[in-house]
Amino acid sequence: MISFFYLGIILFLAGAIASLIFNQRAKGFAYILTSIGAIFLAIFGVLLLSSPPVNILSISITPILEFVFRGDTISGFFILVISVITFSVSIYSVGYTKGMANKGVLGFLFSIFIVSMYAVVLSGNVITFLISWETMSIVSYFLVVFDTQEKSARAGFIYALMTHVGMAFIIALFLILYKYTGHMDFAGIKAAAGNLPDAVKTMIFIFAIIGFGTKAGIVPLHTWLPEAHPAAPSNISSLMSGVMIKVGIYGILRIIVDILGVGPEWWGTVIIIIGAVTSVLGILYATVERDIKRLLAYCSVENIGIILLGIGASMILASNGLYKLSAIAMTAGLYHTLNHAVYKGLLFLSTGSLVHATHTKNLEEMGGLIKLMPYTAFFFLIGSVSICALPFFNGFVSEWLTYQSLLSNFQDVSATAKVAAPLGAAALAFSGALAVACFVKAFGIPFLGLPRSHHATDAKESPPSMITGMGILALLCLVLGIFPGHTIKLFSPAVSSLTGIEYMLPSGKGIIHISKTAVDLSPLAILVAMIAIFVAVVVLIRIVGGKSRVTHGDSWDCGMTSLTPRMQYTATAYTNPFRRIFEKIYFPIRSVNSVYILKPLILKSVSYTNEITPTFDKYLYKPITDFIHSIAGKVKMLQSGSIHLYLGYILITLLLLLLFWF
Amino acid sequence: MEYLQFVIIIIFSPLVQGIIKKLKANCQGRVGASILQPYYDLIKLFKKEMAFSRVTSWIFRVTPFIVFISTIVAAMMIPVITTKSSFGLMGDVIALIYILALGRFFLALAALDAGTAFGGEGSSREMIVSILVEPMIMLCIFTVAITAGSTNIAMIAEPQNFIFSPSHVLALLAFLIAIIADTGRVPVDNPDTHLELTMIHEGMILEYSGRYLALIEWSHYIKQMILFTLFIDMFVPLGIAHDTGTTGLIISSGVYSLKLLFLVGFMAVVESTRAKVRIFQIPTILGGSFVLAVLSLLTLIMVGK
Amino acid sequence: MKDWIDLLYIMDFVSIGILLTAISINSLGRIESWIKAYMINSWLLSLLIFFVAVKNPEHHLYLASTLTFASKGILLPFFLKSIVSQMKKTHVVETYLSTSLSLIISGIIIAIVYVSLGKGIFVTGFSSFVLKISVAVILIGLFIMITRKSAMTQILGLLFMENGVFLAGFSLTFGMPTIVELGVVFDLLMIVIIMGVFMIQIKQKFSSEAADIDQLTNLKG
Amino acid sequence: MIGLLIFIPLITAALCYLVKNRRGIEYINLFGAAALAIAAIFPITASHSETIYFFREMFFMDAFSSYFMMVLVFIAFVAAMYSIDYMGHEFKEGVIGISELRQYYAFLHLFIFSMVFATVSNNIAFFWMAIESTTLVTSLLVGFYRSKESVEAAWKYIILCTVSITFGLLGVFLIYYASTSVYEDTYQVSRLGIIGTLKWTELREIAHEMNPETLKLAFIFILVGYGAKAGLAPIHNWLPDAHSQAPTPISALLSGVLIKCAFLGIVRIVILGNMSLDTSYYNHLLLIFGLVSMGIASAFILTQNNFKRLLAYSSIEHIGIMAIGIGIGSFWGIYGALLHLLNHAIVKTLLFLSTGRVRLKYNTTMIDKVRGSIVVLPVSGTVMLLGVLAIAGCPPFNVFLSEFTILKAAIDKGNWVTFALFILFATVVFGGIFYHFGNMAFGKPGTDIEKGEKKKEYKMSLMAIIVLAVLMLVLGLYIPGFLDGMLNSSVKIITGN
Repeated sequence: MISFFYLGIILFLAGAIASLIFNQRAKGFAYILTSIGAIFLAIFGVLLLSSPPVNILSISITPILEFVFRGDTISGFFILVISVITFSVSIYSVGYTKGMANKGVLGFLFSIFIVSMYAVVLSGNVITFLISWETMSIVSYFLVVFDTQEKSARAGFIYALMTHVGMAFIIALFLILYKYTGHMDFAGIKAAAGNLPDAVKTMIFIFAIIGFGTKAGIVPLHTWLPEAHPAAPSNISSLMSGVMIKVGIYGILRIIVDILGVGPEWWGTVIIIIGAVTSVLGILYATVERDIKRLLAYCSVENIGIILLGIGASMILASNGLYKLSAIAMTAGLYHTLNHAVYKGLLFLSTGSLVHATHTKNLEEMGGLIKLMPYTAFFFLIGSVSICALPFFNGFVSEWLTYQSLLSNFQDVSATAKVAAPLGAAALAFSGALAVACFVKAFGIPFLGLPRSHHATDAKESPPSMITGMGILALLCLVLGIFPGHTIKLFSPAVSSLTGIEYMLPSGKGIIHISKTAVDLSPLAILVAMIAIFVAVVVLIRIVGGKSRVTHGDSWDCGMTSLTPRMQYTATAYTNPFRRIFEKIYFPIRSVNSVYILKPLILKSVSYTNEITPTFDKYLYKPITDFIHSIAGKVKMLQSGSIHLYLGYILITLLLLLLFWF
Repeated sequence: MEYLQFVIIIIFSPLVQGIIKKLKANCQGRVGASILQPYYDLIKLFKKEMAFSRVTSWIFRVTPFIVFISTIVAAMMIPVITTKSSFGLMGDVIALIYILALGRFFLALAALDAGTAFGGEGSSREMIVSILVEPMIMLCIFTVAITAGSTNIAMIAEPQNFIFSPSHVLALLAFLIAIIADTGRVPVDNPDTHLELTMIHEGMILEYSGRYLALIEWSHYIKQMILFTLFIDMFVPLGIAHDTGTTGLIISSGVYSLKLLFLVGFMAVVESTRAKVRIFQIPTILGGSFVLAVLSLLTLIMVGK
Repeated sequence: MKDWIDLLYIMDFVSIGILLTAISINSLGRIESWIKAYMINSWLLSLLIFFVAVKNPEHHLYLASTLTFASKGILLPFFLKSIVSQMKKTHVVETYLSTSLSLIISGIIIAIVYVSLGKGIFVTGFSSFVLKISVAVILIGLFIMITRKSAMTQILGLLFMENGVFLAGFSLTFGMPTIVELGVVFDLLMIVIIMGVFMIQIKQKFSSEAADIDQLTNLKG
Repeated sequence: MIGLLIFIPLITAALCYLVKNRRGIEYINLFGAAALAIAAIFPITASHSETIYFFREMFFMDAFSSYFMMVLVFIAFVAAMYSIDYMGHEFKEGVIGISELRQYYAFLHLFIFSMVFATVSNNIAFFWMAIESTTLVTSLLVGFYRSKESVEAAWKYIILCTVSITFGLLGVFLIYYASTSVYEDTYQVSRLGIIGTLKWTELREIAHEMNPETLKLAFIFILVGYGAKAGLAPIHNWLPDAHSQAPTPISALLSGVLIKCAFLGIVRIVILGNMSLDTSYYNHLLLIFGLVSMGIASAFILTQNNFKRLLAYSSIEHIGIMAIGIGIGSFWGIYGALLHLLNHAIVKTLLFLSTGRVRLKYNTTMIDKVRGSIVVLPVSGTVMLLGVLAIAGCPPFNVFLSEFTILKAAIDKGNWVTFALFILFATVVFGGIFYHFGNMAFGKPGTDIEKGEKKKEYKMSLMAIIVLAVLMLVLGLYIPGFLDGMLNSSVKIITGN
């Protein structure tokens, strides 16, 4: 079983080396290697899920520097997630990177990035975790700034800085854990973590939320996400958005749920509140985006919120001793983790092929692409339907489970938790509705209607490898949606090792049944019913209406001469009502400036700009940085350039030392 | 037998629409068309030929089917005259809402497909209404669901006793407003107009004609009736049968039609006494009822059943 | 023949004289007089070393005293004088503080030194007394470096500090091993020479006759 | 063996000054540095087990100084290697003539000589002289370009360092006095009256008998004296000026070795202190100086516009980190500090060398004049960025390892204040340094700068840079056994058991 692991990793490293060696001549076979490696590691992950924890590797160099890699069911689950996405992204990348500037470096970073993510979820002690974690961050940083432009450099800087701040908190929390447990090894820490003082536990909880939340992108630590993900090449963005932020979730699960164990109830409440806020704000910002990749990035924020809702519910239930329900909630969380990885990966890949074909990320310049790029359009549609949690695709099942776990009746739960959970469900409903709106726009504007610019008119469909990559994920969206029972069975060991009880959702014949609340869900049945009805309907129409007669004409243009693309609704126009309604959240900045030839009679041109205020940058981060800079500015006085002053420092230092230390 | 109760909805939904129209006409002192008029319209439409815009894509063609089918599947899920139905295993009330959302999603897409300004306008406004209405409906559902300890509609409708806690009253009011908004009725939308400033639903389906239009209209009727039925099941389930005994079924169908008539009357009255509001006043109305829904949930949690 | 030294407290007087010459700098206005003061200071230093040598017969101390006299008392002053004489313009020392104020501050410094070194009872008798004086001399040297503008005064301040250190060395331990003394003196000479070189460069680059180093503020931040 | 170490640089310097043609000088320089590195191997290996002496115990090498010697000779070799390209470029540009070239190499090797001398000298007074002579030599190198700024920097450098080191001499005298008092107690009175000792090895033997008060006073003077040279804030002010004005290889040596050489002097006194009664006194002083240095440096790094000065401030920060490590005083703290000494030497040298390539390309040291260097210089630019990540303490690079060790030690001691401030300052520094160098690396380069680095011309410097980069990465993931052994025995020497 471990041989699978080694085989996979070797293949990845081989891919990395290969793509470095034949830099530009590499015909993308590095990606073939990685895709095969991904298959091996997927197998490894599945095996891990069904086996007791295994020690993979441990090298002790000095007492400080020991590399310990250990796999258990939790890491197994995440390995599975990573591998699935990696597999299709690798296949996609073969076509995507064709003719790219220094793609050899890209291939190298790609492989190392994935390896480092595997390393994170497998690391068995602090130092290993930290090294792999930061390696992951650094490599992803280099991928963000890959096209050495000013803009992406800025994005990269924000990203690197924020993850480094997160890193500081992570280091702190690990060292505190070490101080109080005396262990650097996760197993040892977990064993000793039971009798930590509550204050310490709380501190670690908070640090973990901040540290890993930064990577996962919880509000208000999400600001790097919409900057960094669009800047990276699209195959990388799909990895970052699909997988890397999940590694942040892994950290939260590993530290809070696995190591600290069942905590006080308010932890869960806090997590639910964070989740609710994150999901709603994330999708609200996504809705009004015009840059399609930023839109998707904000959607990732929303989905992280939904995942946290599941986890939080599970924690509340666990701390009230309702273990079965908590297991269900955790299932919901993990399931959504998997699903989001799949459909967000798919969406970013299809967006990638969109951008690849149109050379723009601006929705306003696209349109009518469904005719030019049918496959991409179809896969993007599937992705959208899944992310909107519409029935019989995968997002639906996990969100449904999340609802169930949030609504599962809380008997002896404190008032705050009682309020928080249903309101969390309400937030979920709200963000769900918003997601529909958001993706109607995200699919409708670029793909439907008439082309809005030459970018759209001379786009063409992507090469087969890219289509294959998307197709795999699209298929997965459907399969995970229709056969939830089998999927849940697959990763239920991870759930039980997280919640500490052997409980598996009774789900046979494609039906999920929650006995506690006597509800069932069977996407399969829904699908079958739909097909049956479809046939019935077609027959019936035939009977009633006879043979269908169709004439083709132009769209109705109110009797004007002809319909031009400029008459269509733009993305901005589409979401204008949203900006109007939620202006207390967006703080939109509208400005109409007219250029006159002869004021006020003859108007030359009118231009209209409509932006939303970057609230968090403006009101949270800027003050902090300004404060630090002002202090630095004051300190800068010290080095005024006058040597007399410097000599004065020496004198004063000496006198102070003589007076106070002697 | 009990598996076919959804057919009731499918068949009678145009009738309900007809009755509402009739009542409205009477309220406004007109004679109005016959209550069977919707049927005539549908049959007529089925027979007519269709005109497609050249701009449109396959999305435009599949949408009517998806909308119609998903609506029917939703109809299969709710108990109409008896709570005993194995279609419950397809999903619960939350699933039902999401299935309806599927139809809405595709309808909004199809509206954008023709590339006209009306389509975009309609779809955008539809989305605005839906993001306000859907959570509202959800909240009302949560209220009753937490009371019943399940989101299974049958389970919600099982307890005959006609619960009348403050939370339920609030939820009931909120749900009524939600229905008004979601079925596209005054004051939120005006189903009888094609004035571009006012229309929402009509704007979306402007490009449709012939049998596709028929499918969409019909599914619109069905959806309306589903919402009525859902209302009945959630708040006034009194009299609904628990088994498939003939007597029980007869009684419950009688009761059901009475409740339905009451609701229909209510709708008619509301529509003829209210005026259509500006699009940007809708949020204030819906927002108010949204607060009602939240309050209902909070009171339930705080006060208890 | 040693006892008369202790009888007449000659060494105390000499060391006090060293301190006074150091303090006197504060009130002197012309560089030439500074150099004179330094010369006297060095002579007193060598005298003190001589007395130490007399008091307990270590031959290398005689050597040290003559060495000090030769280098600090004769060689350096003349070297400095030659540099000063090259400066055509003013030989007035420009200062940041008024004479009285700088005198007061140097008084404060001396007080601090006496207080802080008074605490430890680790150095005894005569040595402790001279240690305090020498530290005071060093700090005053630093102080005049801080408050005077021209490069020359900085060199002189440095030299006063060195004298203070030597004072400490000989008073505390009756001298270092000879090689150390030689090395230190050699270092001192090197420093002064190199500083002279740089002073000339400053005069060229900054085109200021008195080599005012308060112009050297291009590098900051 | 130690004799070789002392004489090789001297001879090299002399030869460099005598030879007249460029190639010859360069080869002599390279071979001299190489010979020094090779010659250093034997004493290092020999002294690993027990202390070795040379010339009437005047010179010595124990594990600690051999560890330092290793760093020194390595960095010296790299710098010498790099100088060939750098100075060659300046020579071709006509910035300097052949005579300056000769002076440069002569001074370079004198500089190396004085540092070697300081490292191996057993006599603390000789150590003082060596440090002083480094000041003299390097001041000439700082003023090498004879521009207004460089003269100014040289003047400040020589004044500040000499003034402060004068206090160091006083400290040395005090220690000598303390030792005499010991012999007084033990009635070792010779014909010449009371004699003390300046031999560090002997001092270590008798340290526990010395008067702790005297040692404290001595330590204060030594700390101020060598601290200024080592660049401990707030008496660091010479450092940014000198670093920014000196030729790049010299900056690398200053930052990589010299300041640590002065730090070595402080550590040796700390060792004596550890022998005597209370260690907390010394540790507190070091901790305070370290934290102040980190704080001040971070502030200056944040608002810096000249990358060489920025690197200089980062050196201040890292000296601060070493001081903290020593100040924590536990085994792992000192271990971390010593490891950090090596890591910082490697990474900082790397940074100076790679930014030196940038400086030659853009010929400016202003940050906002440099854009897109990663496009212009693919290798150096990338390595520069990696080095920045490393210096900012990111895994998987070596600096993280030592910093983590120090943090762990601080936690072990329960020293929360240090822990918190350390992390805070380190994060601020990351922000500042990464912001500036990110701007330098990316963006659109000016049109006048031609892209690509001509490999054959700069193969020497590129080789140097790449070697350092590889080391940086390897030491981040692996600590070779002999290094670990050296560190352990050095720590034992410092903790004194």
